[in-house]
Amino acid sequence: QEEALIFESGRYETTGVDFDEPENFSPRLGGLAREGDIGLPGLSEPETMRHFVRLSQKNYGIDTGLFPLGSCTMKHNARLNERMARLPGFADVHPLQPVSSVQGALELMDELSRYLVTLTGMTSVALSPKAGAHGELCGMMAIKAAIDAKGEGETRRTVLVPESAHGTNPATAALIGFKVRTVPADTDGTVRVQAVKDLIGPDTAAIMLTNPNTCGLFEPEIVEIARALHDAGAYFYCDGANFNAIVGKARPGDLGVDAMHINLHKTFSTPHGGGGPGSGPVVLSQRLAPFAPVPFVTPGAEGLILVEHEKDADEKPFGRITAFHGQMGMYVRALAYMLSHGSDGMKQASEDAVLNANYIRAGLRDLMSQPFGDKPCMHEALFDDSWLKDTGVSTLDFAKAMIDEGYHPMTVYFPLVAHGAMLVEPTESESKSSLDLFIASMRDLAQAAKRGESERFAQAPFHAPRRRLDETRAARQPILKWTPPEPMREAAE
Amino acid sequence: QEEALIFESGRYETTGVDFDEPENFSPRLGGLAREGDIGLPGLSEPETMRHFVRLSQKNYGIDTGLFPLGSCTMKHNARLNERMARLPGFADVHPLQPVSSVQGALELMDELSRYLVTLTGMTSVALSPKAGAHGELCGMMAIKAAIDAKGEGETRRTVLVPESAHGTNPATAALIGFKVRTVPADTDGTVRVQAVKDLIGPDTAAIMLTNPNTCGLFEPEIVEIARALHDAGAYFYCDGANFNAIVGKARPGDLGVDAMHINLHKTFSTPHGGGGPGSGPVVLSQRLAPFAPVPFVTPGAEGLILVEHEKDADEKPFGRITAFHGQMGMYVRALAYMLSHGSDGMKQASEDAVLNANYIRAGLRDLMSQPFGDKPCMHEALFDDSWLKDTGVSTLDFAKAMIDEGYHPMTVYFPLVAHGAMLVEPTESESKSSLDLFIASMRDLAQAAKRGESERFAQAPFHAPRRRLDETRAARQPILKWTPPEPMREAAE
Amino acid sequence: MRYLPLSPDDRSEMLAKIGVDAIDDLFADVPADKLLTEPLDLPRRKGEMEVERILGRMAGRNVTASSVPFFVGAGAYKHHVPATVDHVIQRSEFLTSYTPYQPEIAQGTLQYLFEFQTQVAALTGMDVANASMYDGSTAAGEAVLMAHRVTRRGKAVLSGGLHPHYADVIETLSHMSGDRVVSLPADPRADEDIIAAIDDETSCVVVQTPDVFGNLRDLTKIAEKAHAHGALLIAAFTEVMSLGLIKPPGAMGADIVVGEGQSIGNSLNFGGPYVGLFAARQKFVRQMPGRLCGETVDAEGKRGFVLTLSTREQHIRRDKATSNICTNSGLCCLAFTIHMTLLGQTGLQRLARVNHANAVALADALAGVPGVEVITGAFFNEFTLKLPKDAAAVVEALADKGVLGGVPYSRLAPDADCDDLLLVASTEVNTDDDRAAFVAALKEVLG
Amino acid sequence: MRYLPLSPDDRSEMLAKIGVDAIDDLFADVPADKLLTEPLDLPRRKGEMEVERILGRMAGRNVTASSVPFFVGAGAYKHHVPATVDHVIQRSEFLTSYTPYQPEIAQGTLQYLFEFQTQVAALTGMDVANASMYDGSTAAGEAVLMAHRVTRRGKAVLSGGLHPHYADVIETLSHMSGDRVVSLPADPRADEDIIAAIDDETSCVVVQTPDVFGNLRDLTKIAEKAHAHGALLIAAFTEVMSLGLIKPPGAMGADIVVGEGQSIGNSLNFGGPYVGLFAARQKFVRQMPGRLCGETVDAEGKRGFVLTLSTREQHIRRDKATSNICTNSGLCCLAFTIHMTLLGQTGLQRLARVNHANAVALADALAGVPGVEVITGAFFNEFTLKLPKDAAAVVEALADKGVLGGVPYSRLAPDADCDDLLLVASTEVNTDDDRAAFVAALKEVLG
Repeated sequence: QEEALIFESGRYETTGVDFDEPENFSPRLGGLAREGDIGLPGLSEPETMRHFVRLSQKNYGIDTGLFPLGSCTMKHNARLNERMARLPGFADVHPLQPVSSVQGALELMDELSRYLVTLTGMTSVALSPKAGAHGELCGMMAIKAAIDAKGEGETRRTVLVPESAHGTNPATAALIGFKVRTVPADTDGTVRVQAVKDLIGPDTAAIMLTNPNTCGLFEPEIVEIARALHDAGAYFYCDGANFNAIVGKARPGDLGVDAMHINLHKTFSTPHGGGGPGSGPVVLSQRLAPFAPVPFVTPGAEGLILVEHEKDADEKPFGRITAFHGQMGMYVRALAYMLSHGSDGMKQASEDAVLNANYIRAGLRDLMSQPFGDKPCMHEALFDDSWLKDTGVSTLDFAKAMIDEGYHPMTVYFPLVAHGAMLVEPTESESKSSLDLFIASMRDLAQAAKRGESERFAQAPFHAPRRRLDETRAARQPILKWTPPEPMREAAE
Repeated sequence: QEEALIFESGRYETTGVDFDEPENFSPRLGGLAREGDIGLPGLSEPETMRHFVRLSQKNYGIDTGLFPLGSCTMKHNARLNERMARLPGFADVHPLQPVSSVQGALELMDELSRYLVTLTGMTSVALSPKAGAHGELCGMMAIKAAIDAKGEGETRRTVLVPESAHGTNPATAALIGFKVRTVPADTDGTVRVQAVKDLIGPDTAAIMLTNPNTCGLFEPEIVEIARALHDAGAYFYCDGANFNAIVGKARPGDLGVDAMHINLHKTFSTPHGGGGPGSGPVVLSQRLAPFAPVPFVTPGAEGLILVEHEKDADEKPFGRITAFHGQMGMYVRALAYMLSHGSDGMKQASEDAVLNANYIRAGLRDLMSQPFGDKPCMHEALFDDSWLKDTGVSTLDFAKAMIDEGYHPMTVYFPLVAHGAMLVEPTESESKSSLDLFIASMRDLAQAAKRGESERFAQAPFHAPRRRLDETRAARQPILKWTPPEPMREAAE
Repeated sequence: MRYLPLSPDDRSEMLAKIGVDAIDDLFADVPADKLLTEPLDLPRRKGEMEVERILGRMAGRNVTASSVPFFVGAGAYKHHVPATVDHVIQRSEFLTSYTPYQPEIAQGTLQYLFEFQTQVAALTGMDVANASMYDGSTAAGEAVLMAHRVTRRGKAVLSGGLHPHYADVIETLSHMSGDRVVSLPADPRADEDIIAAIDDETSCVVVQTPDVFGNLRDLTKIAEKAHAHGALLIAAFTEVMSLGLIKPPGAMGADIVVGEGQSIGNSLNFGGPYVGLFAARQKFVRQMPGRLCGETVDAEGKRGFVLTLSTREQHIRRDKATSNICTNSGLCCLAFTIHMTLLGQTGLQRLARVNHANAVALADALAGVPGVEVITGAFFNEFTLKLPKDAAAVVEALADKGVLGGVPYSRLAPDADCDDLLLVASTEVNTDDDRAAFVAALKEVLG
Repeated sequence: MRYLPLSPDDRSEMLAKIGVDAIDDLFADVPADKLLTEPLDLPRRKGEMEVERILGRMAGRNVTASSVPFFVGAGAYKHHVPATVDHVIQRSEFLTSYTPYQPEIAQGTLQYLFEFQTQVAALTGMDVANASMYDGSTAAGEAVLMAHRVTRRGKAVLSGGLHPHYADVIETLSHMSGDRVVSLPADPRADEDIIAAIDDETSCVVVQTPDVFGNLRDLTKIAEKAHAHGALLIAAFTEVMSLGLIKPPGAMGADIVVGEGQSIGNSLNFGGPYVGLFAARQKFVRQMPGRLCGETVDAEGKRGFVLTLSTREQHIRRDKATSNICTNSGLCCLAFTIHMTLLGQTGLQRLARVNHANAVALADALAGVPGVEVITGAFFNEFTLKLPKDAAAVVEALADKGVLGGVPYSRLAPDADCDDLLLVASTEVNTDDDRAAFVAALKEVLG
């Protein structure tokens, strides 16, 4: 059965919420009352429930199967964390209540900050960024503010970005007026300090480097790269999307990082929720800490204080990047994760994530090709498509065929430095038996591809709520909302 | 992918719950410590979550589609009610706390009782029965106690039960020593007062009559039947499984009922939960009220009192039928349902339930056969299999084919008075468009059956987590738990 | 009304399709003078917000177990249930499904029932378990009826350590069905001679361990005597978590084991819903009450599960059924199964040790209160205090001081002449602070 | 550790299969002196019960909106969210899924995003809406950047009625990107001459309605002037529920509409996560930031949905993207869509009237407090009081009396010289008792 859109099944006069009509009052709308239909049909509660439950059945989630989406870190989302975020003391509190009435909320933010600073070896943290890319923006703004404060704003206008970087990196740099220069990757998938030095000049503001990088490799020359930047008066922005590989194993602060965002929804397992909400706190080195934006929590005479305006700060906040104080709901979940794991559990989680990725790599390396040779990876294993040469099967076909085996595909065609990339991140949440089953399924598929069973791939998926969707058509003539059918016009044509 | 049993995927040393081992204590187990493995493997939390989520995906529920199971009343389960039942003030309260610390809980029970008594027009209610059949037991025990109190315990030993009755009725009567005599149904599917009178004698203790009956019909001579019983010194037990058809439309107390259980999980929409828990309060007439079992709530000098022992009661409780006070969690949900609907909403719900059933009946009556003629039904529409004659398709086949259309089958082969019965109860929760779609699907199937497309039926379902299951095999050599495979023994054979 | 999808227009259209003029034409069989014309004397519909306020106010009048030092047990126990459990049991496909009579689209329910049965059998040390009863007390009642069927005798002997509610349920049922019950007197120190009460008319003897006073009982000799006389031993428990630490009834000769499963996966809920566990020896399987889930194969040979041996049940056998039970505790079984899966035996044993350690610490602390005697020797997480005052009055006085300090035995059995006995339970939720608060409050109350 | 399935034996086996001796062999690229050998200075793992206690204690230190008479708004509003919403968004298939990059197994997410976009377009009266931004303020910042792209100009004019946080976000972003911002002064009585500030260098003018002081603004003339000068009108709102009752920006000439969607479906959450709404005229669609979901067909011709126009986005266009946004507010969109589906326009309009009626009643009641002036003429559910004392001090004093009485404007903009202004909101959750308590407390504080 197909699931109709609510605009097809609902009716304007239906509502699934009961309120009594207010009586005896004079509206005070100053002639700006809305008239006519809004265009929003309603459904009764039973219809609403069934509609959305049935929609959900067309989705795949971590809870329904292994979700090896490289760089995205689809790890277990503990329901304890959901429960904690829903405590009325966190969920039913307004951001502009008197601070005396939200001391527990500020305490939580303070404690989360302590954890993040300790785990990263940095000086301070700006909590308010709403997601990873927002955290990048925040970090790069802090760098820009620091450069401006040194009077170098006119000269230091270039940001170095490796070619393997997430798209958000160059987009962020460009958003606030930096020019982007691309750093080539070495043949082993990492960035050489020499390649960086070749590009450093007096115009260099910063590098944006992901570590572990998007090929799933720890940058072996990261300390030297950081030193080269610092020696040139520039800053080291680290994209922390892959921090989950090294929590408890190494601290970005020890590596020379000046700013790094942390995707709470990756490393600390706040749910991805089909695309958000995320949360992207940025940890800052001593050099950048003074420029952290408002608001932030600080100790005061009678409890914790929330500094909401630049003039109230001792330091030099570069401004404000969002209303209110950030993603409180995600802070709670992330802190629940950290408290639950503890320092021992977080370290173990990193190790298990790396172990699981290498186990998959080891299980597939004889069939599938690794672009940078057979060597250990961090938390994700990267394959390219050279092993598919002459099979007629593309990376996309292979990914779609995985759906028929009951798996969500891995990340494909990213990073760009590997041809036809397939980036597999199992996370620490998978058991050995789950990995064994996955490896066996992948091997079966890979052998089928090599045997030339191309029809199993070209048309895949066969067993999904939808067959392959026509994305070109969607983009050529975008239909971005439902519009009522026009039978009269159609009949006339 | 098949979902392994936890005994196949789990391990004895794994646990998904973290507690620290207690230190420095001397066990005081008196030599009765358990030794060796218990035989209970554990799973980590991510594995547990995925296991049960994947199991759930093999189920069908009200939230996923129309569930027309006659006599079972699969109506919408509002999540408000779930939320209310989980309020710590209800869920986190012990039944044996001092009554001074649970006045709100007693108030809720008292308020629920008031609603039930008002809706049924009866005198009092015994809340504690844990489910419908338990309520039957409670009601029949009250009748037995009343008979004993009159000194007629030795003579009044027979209970009349119509042939269309639920199996629980005769089972209940027999459980406490009554002999069961079957009352034949009339050709129109109802019970004639004369048929009852023909069986009434000095040995008659009671009748157990369902109204509306299991054919979905309101017993037209119910008042006369009640009078006949009463005139003979016997009692009228009404099976209230179908009370949902007449809430707010008619009161059992006005019809002469002496005792009736109410399935809170049917009429008042506490979730069926895959087979429970239910709740079966019994409303009692003035004649039976004194015999209600302990415990019950009653007003006292300083708030509400819980009478837990016969000696503390003013009346003559027949005893106790369960530990503690019954299904509090279900009371909360049921009262939330009643408060939400109000007297107007409950009446409307009954009317809509009846309307929906008749709409289905009207939509199918030209294709499918009604055993008692084309006349209005109450909340469920009964068909028999005479229209399938010579098609090679059985009621069971038809039901299984419905699964392939995306529907849960209706109740089949019950009531026994209709040959190859199909009992369809849509409930008031279905929209007209949902019913239209259902009718269209049923018509399509019915026409296919008549066209002789028997293979579509004989092997159905095709599109379900399992094909038809071998029930005979299950019963012949019952395998009621998992046992470890014995590869050695098998190898030896 | 938010729950009712039909609009007034829908209703008119549908009545026309049916061929009647008005809704009451469909209620024509209701005697005209019995058809209600006025709304009943109850309030009209309310929105969610209003309902939340009304019920929230009632809920707020109760003292919750989590909000105070809490030591109440006697058949229901405050344990910590992982968040995963409540999440899963609320999934639509479990919550809003029916008894799995259509197994092809109910394998989710059926597989967990099969897992549940296996877990219960392992825990109790028995051959087979059913798919649950309403609760421990009704399971005990059904066990006695089953013993009558098996032995074709009608006399049950109940230990004086059996929870009085359980004994009441058995006695009520037996009284109604015309069977006999011999109840031994309350037995706080577990020194009753139950063996002497067993004779050739005895169908069964019902013994609880840990008993209602907390005493651990060795059932071995009772089983021997019972079997020698052709009677069955029914072992009962109210705290299933004890089975993580103490010898299971199956290893001590029990023929039927019944008990309350609430402690695993289920909240206190002011007494219900709970989940009754019921296990037995293989040879009695066809005399068992309740649903049984069994393994089989489908038409393609794949493993699957179905409800089975239903010829025992009321919907087939009617007045010859082994029980009248129909609905059981499905969703509570699921909660049990999930929690037990999370625990595994490693977690269960550890949690049981935490419970036991906390109870031992509490017993030692309370034994230091002047005038208080701990009269239970071997116990799991519950024991009995002998007080110098009326226990019910002490409990009320403790409650006034913000401590819920246990259950006076007299509340369960007012006629037992045990007014000075207090049943005290301690689980993993109790902290050192809780214990200290209890000791301090008790000293004050007794001082 | 409950979250980690690997056992020590597993780990050994797996290392062997990989071909290394120890886990740290896999961390060989980490400089040896940087590899941590000691655990970090943080506590070790804790069980669920302990975590609940720690976080429960923190939560208990906050005063919840539901527990007191509550009138705080200024950009976030306390509304009643039906239980259905929170149930559905916790379903595993929604909660634990990723951005729908594999549309064949993400139609659930994609269809609700399409429904969400349609709802937002209808509410705002615009042609198209995207699949959400982080919140209203960041949506406003993105709207200004978009206006710069569309007009190829760099000067934004901000109304003095714009929420100061929104203005701060725009100003910070503009400062960093080298664009110009002209901010008009705070404008409590909505009598600013914004039209005069528009010139030929203006890329956009940003006007909020209801504005931060609660005033309803007619945007028609501003739109005319902006368009005459080749500039865009960006209309902002912080209370989406107002759109049930007041004329939508799309009907008043807005080119881009941005706002906060929290009020529909989402809790207060101390400020986040919320859901930013972003709508625009059709002709600007390829300049929009954020994800867009579009309709298409699959290989069998069945209707389906995909993310589309992704060539605008950072993962394709990199430094030429329309925005750097990646993650948005997926699950908050779902909450919004469910709540809006339950409401429908009938429910939304009624709920909006309840809000307005409560606010009118409150305004009338507070106007009767000596020394208090209601300075907002036309408003929805929020208005401004002029007090005879410092508003921040009054709010603190009210809080001491158990009333959370609104937001002092000075908290949002300390330099605006508006220390006597108090922003007061009232929604459907407020009762007569709440109002009476507020009036009484305010009288005392001012008296």
